[in-house]
Amino acid sequence: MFDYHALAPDFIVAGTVLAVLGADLFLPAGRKWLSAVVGILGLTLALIPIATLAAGDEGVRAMLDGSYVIDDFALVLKVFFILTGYIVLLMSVAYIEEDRYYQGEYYFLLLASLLGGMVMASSRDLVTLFVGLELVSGPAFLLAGWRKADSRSNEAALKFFVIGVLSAAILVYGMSLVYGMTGSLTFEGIRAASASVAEEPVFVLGILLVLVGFGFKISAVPFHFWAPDTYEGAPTPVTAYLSVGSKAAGFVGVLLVTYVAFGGAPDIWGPTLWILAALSMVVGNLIALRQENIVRLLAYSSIAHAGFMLVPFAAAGLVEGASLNQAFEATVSYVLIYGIMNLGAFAVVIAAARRTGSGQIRDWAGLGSYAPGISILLTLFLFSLAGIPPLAGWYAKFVMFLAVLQDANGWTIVLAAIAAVNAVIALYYYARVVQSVWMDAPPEHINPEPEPTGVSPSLGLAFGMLAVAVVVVGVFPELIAQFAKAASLIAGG
Amino acid sequence: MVTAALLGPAVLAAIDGAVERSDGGVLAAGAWLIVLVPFVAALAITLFGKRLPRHGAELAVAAVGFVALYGTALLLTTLFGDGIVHEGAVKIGEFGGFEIEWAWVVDGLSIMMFFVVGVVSTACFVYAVGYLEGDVRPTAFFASFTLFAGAMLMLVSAANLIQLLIGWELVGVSSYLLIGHYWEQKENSSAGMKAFLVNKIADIGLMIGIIIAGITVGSFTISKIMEKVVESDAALDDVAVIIAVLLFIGAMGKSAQFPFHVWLPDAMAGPTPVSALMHAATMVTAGVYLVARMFPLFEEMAHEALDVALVIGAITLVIAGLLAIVQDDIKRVLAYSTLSQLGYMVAALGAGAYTAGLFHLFTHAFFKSLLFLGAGSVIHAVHSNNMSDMGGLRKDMPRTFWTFMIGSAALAGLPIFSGFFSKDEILAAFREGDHTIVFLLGVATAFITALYMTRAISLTFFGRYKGDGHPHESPSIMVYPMIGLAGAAATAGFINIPGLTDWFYKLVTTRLVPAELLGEHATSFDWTALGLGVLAGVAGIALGYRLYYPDAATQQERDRLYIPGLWPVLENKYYIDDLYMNGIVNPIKGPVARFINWTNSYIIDFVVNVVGFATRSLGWVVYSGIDQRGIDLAINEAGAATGFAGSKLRYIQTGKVQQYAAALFGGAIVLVIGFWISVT
Amino acid sequence: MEWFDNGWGLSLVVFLPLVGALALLAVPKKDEETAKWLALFTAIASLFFGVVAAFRFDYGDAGALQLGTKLSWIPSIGSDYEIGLDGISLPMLVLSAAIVVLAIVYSWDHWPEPHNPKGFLILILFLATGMAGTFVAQDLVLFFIFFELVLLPMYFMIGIWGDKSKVKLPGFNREVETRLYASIKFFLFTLFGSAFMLLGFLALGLKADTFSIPELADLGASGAFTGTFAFLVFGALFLGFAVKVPMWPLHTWLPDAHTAAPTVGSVLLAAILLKLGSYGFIRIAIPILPDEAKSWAPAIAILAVIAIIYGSLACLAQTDMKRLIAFSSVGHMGFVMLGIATLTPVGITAAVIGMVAHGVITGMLFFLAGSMQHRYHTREMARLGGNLKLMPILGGMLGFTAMASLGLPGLAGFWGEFMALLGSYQPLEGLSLGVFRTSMVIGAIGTVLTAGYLLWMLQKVNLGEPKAEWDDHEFHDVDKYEMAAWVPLLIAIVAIGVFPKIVTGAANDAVQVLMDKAFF
Amino acid sequence: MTIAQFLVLSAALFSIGIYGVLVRRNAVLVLLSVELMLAAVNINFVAFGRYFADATAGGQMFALFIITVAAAEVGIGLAIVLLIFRNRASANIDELDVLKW
Repeated sequence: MFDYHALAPDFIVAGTVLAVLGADLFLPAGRKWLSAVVGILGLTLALIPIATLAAGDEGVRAMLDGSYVIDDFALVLKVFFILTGYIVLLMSVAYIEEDRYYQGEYYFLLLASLLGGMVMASSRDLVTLFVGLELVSGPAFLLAGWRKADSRSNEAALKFFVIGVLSAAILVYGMSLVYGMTGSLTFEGIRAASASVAEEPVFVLGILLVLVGFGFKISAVPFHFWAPDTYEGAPTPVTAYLSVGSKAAGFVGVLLVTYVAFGGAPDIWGPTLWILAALSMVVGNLIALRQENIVRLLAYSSIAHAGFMLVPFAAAGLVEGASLNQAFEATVSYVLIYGIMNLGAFAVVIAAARRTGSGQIRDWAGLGSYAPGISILLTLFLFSLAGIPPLAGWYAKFVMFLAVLQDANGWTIVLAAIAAVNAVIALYYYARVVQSVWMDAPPEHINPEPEPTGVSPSLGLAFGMLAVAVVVVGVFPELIAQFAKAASLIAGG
Repeated sequence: MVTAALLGPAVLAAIDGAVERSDGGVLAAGAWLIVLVPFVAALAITLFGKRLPRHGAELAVAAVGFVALYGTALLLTTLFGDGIVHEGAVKIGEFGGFEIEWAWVVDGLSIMMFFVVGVVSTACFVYAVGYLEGDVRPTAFFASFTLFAGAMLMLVSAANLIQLLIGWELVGVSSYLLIGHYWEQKENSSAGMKAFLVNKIADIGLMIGIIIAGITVGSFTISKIMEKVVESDAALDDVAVIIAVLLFIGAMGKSAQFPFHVWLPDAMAGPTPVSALMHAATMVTAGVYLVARMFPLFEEMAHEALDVALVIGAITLVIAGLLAIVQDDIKRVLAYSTLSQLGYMVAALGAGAYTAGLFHLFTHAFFKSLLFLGAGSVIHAVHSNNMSDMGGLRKDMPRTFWTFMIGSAALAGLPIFSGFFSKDEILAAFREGDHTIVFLLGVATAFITALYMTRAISLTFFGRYKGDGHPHESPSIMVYPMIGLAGAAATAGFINIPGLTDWFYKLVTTRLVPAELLGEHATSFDWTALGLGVLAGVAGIALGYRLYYPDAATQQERDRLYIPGLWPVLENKYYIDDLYMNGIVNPIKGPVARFINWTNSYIIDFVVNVVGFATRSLGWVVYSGIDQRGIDLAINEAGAATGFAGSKLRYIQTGKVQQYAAALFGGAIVLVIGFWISVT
Repeated sequence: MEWFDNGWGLSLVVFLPLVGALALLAVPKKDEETAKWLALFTAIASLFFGVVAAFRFDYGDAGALQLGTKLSWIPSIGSDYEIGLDGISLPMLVLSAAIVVLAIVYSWDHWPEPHNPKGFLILILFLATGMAGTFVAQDLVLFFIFFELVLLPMYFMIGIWGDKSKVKLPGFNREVETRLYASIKFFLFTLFGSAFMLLGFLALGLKADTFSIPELADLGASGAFTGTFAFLVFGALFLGFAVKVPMWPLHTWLPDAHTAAPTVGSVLLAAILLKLGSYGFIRIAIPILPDEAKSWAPAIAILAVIAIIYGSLACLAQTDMKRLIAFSSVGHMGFVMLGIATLTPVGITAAVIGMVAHGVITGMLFFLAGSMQHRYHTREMARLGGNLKLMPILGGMLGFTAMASLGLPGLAGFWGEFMALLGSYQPLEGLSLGVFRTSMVIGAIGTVLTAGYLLWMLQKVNLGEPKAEWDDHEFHDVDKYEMAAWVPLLIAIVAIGVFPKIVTGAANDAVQVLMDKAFF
Repeated sequence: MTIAQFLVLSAALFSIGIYGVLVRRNAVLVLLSVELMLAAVNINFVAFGRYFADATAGGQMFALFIITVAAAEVGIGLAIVLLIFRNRASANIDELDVLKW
């Protein structure tokens, strides 16, 4: 009944979680960072079965009556979560070590949250999806409050937590209504039954509540309020994880429920997501224009990006007979690329904030003159987020627009135009950071000589890899496109 | 490297080689040298002139000397051998179906111009060597001067209208350089600009005329256009009048016809050799040349345009003549005289007298350049342009005086001098064409011409010297060119004595087009015209003699012929310059330009900036107004409105987490409601 | 040379500078000599291959794409690495490679503040790749990438090395630093246009199921794109290209960008970057959407003549020399757009030669303006004067270039202007004669205004007596680096003027083929 | 008993939970309100599971999962609340405004 080969990646990560917890017991206080090494080794190990699974030609491996599935989509997303975890671990090592808190638990929580994402990628019923989602969220609440003595961090955690559980309740309430109308918990079952109940108000309400629940996870406007506060208060590596891993998990959920479970009812989620997409882009970008703190700026930018990522959904939902594959592919591409560049941005922000001792953009003035390496990378990631070719971000926007225009009608063209204008607005605030870094004079008190500590090797490795990825993907986007294409096959069902 | 890069494609794109349209012997085939040599010389002077002992003057003189010799050879061959009619071309580019060529035409008309330009230029150049002795920048001068001659030669050798336009504008730009030669003073550079811009305005006409002609005929080659004229091509016939009028507008600019005449007097700001050349052989004759070159088109298809030319020429000849009477600056007297004489030429062409107009161009070139050189010689001696600073120079500068006298006689049309023959032919042509009014104006202007020349001579050479210092005769290098030109001015008329020589007629009608299309040619004197013309001249001299000789009190000179009402108008140049400056130039340069710039800054750019700032401000509004605060308001309002749980709701206003939760939930509700509305 | 003709040659032209830029990253910042030589070497190598391409080019078949290749690039969206050269892109490619070399040569001893030659050269080389790539790209996506690639380097060039003075925004009560304002304005404006351009590209690609420009042009010629779709797509492309040209009234970024940019930045901006827009019209908008082009043509013509008159009049009101030259670009590009709007071979060939000529001439003018600013430390024309006396060679070059700029026949600028006017007398059949002939007349009046402001500028700057404030200054005339950078441009100005076939020899046939396909 | 009565009950519970989340100052009470909402969900699931006579007992199973998850969430929530209480000597969530800009 169980396909252990197929489950191997998840098992290995689960084992790693335990190993990290165990290792923490035996490691002396000064060498707690070794648990990160354990985590990294475990994650690397998990890639092996994924590779063999991908290389094998057995196609879809379904378990538990199709509730748990290993297909290309699951594999792609698992790899994505693992790599995200990998990068976040690298980013965390020096950062967490400095704080002298419980390192072992930190890695444990992080890996557990990752495992949730991996489970979600394989889930094909509501229960598994919900459990996966909670596994992602629960540890994340604690991670957000990691710096226990810092009241900002506490506050971040509490806000995140309260909104998180509230939204989870709404989500699961919606799920209960969906179950009640369709009598099925599996996506296939819901899809099959949805045709007959598509007009039922309760079913519609259920779908909407599910979307609201996920809207929180992906921090779409108007469910975004927690994000800036939490992002700002949480330790930066955690913020990076939240803005990428946690958001990606949310998108996995949205992808699965909209395209697979509610694939038969696009006229319900289409308009809803249109509104969410438009609002997220406009509000996220406009507010980001006014931010003075780099993390807050990235928080609002990530809200806006959530809007961009929702655009293909909305388009696919609004046009009769539109190809869901295309939209699915576009969103997956966007999520993957967004992950690369946003992680990169946060990694560099950690380095730059250390160098300048501040997260305020104006304190970064003249960074380019005394820390050119960090500045170049920062520029690279920010302009990639802005979608300037030939950095990876352009392809994300490109496929997003492509999906919108694929089967266009008036609504989708308006959405495309909103997205286009927002792409321009977004440039402004990214460019403002770049301007401060390169074009403004450094403040008096900055010590232009490099500090002895400098950038930690692990952090350097993290953003180095991401920088290469941003450029390579930008020039050869086919790398990402292939994954996205493979992943999109499930939408056609 | 770069040059190679830019040339490479072209070289490979293949030079098609020279095309010869008709044969004219070795001499004609090499005629492109006439154009090329001055340009090469100008370039060489620019680059190396400073290192040469005479600052490049030697190259300049050599170049125009070569042109003069070549022109003379061509002239003699044509007059005494077979008529040369030759066209050669090199293709230099293509635009759509239009092929662009460097092409040179060697026929009677262009040979006549080669000769005139060559000979007069040589005289002026040699003279300039002396005149410019000790100048601030002789190299720049000789480079521009050579370019000037080269441009004119390019213009007259042009076998197609594009090349003609190129030569035309190059003449304009080199005149700009020469007029503004002493650019340290703003008046001089302004005068250069004025010349250039007035010409440029007229060139709009020329340009559009060329465009229409080119598109209608499908080629810019003049001989092809002429073929269509000969064939009476219907398409060309439809637009011929427009083309002709537009071309004539261009001609009016270069030949300084009313109302484009304003630049010419100001052009006196340049060194005198420039004025001499500009007013005699080059530049101002270009317009006349253009009309002559395109004459069959005017004559056969656009007679209306000829009428326009006649009227314009007649107006110019009178108004300019009158202006010459009141000038104190000797060069300005001559400048207005040039205008007036150009009026004769244009009016002659307008009356259909092709040969007469060109003949006057020919003779005028010699005597007017002579007069200018003479004036220059005087100016050189007294260091002033004003006749009120001169007087009595007859004794100090005898050779200048005598040559000046010969030139004046030719200009006044005294018998046997060259102007006599050419002016008579024009007057005869007016009578021939029954243009009585124009004829009378022509006679009247002959009178005026004689009057102002007498005045100029009296004030300059007779009476008492009123300037400073002791004037001396100019050096030989300046005087010999004057003597040479005096010889030409005295005798040039003989080559076209009606019924006797007619060489000139033969020359200028040696063209690809049939001679019938080139106007009538009188074979005998029109004694009435001749008599009236001479009489008017003599009367003018007599009156001038009476009024101005011998000079006594210059300060009252103005009053001797004072005509109330007319004089202020003349002294203000009919207020035309004021009209142009205050009516057109200043408004455009001032308010209009500032307005446009204002709209750019305060309207277009303002909109752009407002959009930018508004977007940013919107960010602020959304952020602090709605995102961070609006929820408070919403809950307040909701609480107040419903009264529901007022006390409970009030204290959560500051609890941010709950606001967020409220927003989350509120958003969900809005979604649900909105969706409900849209579904039902 | 088989390898060269199979796309390798063109790829080398495009990517060598990029390789050079990456190599420069490894050069220590202090080692300026190495950086300079490395940059110069790669730029010259790129130009060398460009010239080789010009020699390998078959001029008998200039309308066909040559020396190109088509490799799979992003198969998921159906986009290929498709490059190729025809008679229209050839002159532009060589021009851009050449200007880059000259820009580096000029920079040799003229580094704007803050110094940092390494960074500056890297940006120049990035620009080189973007510019050259745009001219060889034959795939919409590839074109887009290159088109956008030039934004970043130019943004940094203006923002970092630009004018540090403050300027008060008209109508606003705030002061901003010129370079910051200009750089972001340039960036946002262009991105705004290209965002919509991208939408247009995508719509085309989706409709036709290919991004290949030649294939799209074939489809377009056969009437595949019609109706509202075509209208919207042309509108989107128009926005993208018109901002870049720039066409009135989308031009306001240009004077600011030019004024603020360092000399080399202005030169590259004027010489090449502006051409990307007009090239886009010729290469993409017109051949792919010929019917829409026809219906938009009168509007484009009207905007073009407005630009001509407006730009010229605005020039007359300028007090800043660089800003004057910048506004002159608006007018000159108006002639280019007028030529394009005629949709005739004459007009479009005129546009191509106009682009090359404007590149060479205005590039030269900005070099000169930059060098003058370097010496006088001001651009205020009221403070200049008598430049010809202080620096005869530089002043003479300025005079010469200004003459070329005003469209003096016999120099490069003439052909574009005159032939554009010629084309608009007889535009493509079916276009309103009234509109185009009026445009012709207004355009012709524009030539007078052009002459007016350039002569006026010369009078203020070059002529007259030098102002008293410069009495104690020692001015050195053109130095050897300037000479090396400028003389080729001056020669080019004369060469193109005397022998326009340098450009039209290749361009005319290509335009003819393009037009025949699109309209007949 | 019809299914509708269960649904009404659960809806009422859910609404009470929301009200509690929105107006309670004390974080512990907020937590409890969330628990109330989850309980409402559980009622739904169990009722629907029974109604469908789901062979796999999906509804009941989901309810069990939710109970477990809720327990974990409360644990996490209390941990956070404790933390804050330690730092600020207050468990009132409306006093958290450090991050307000």
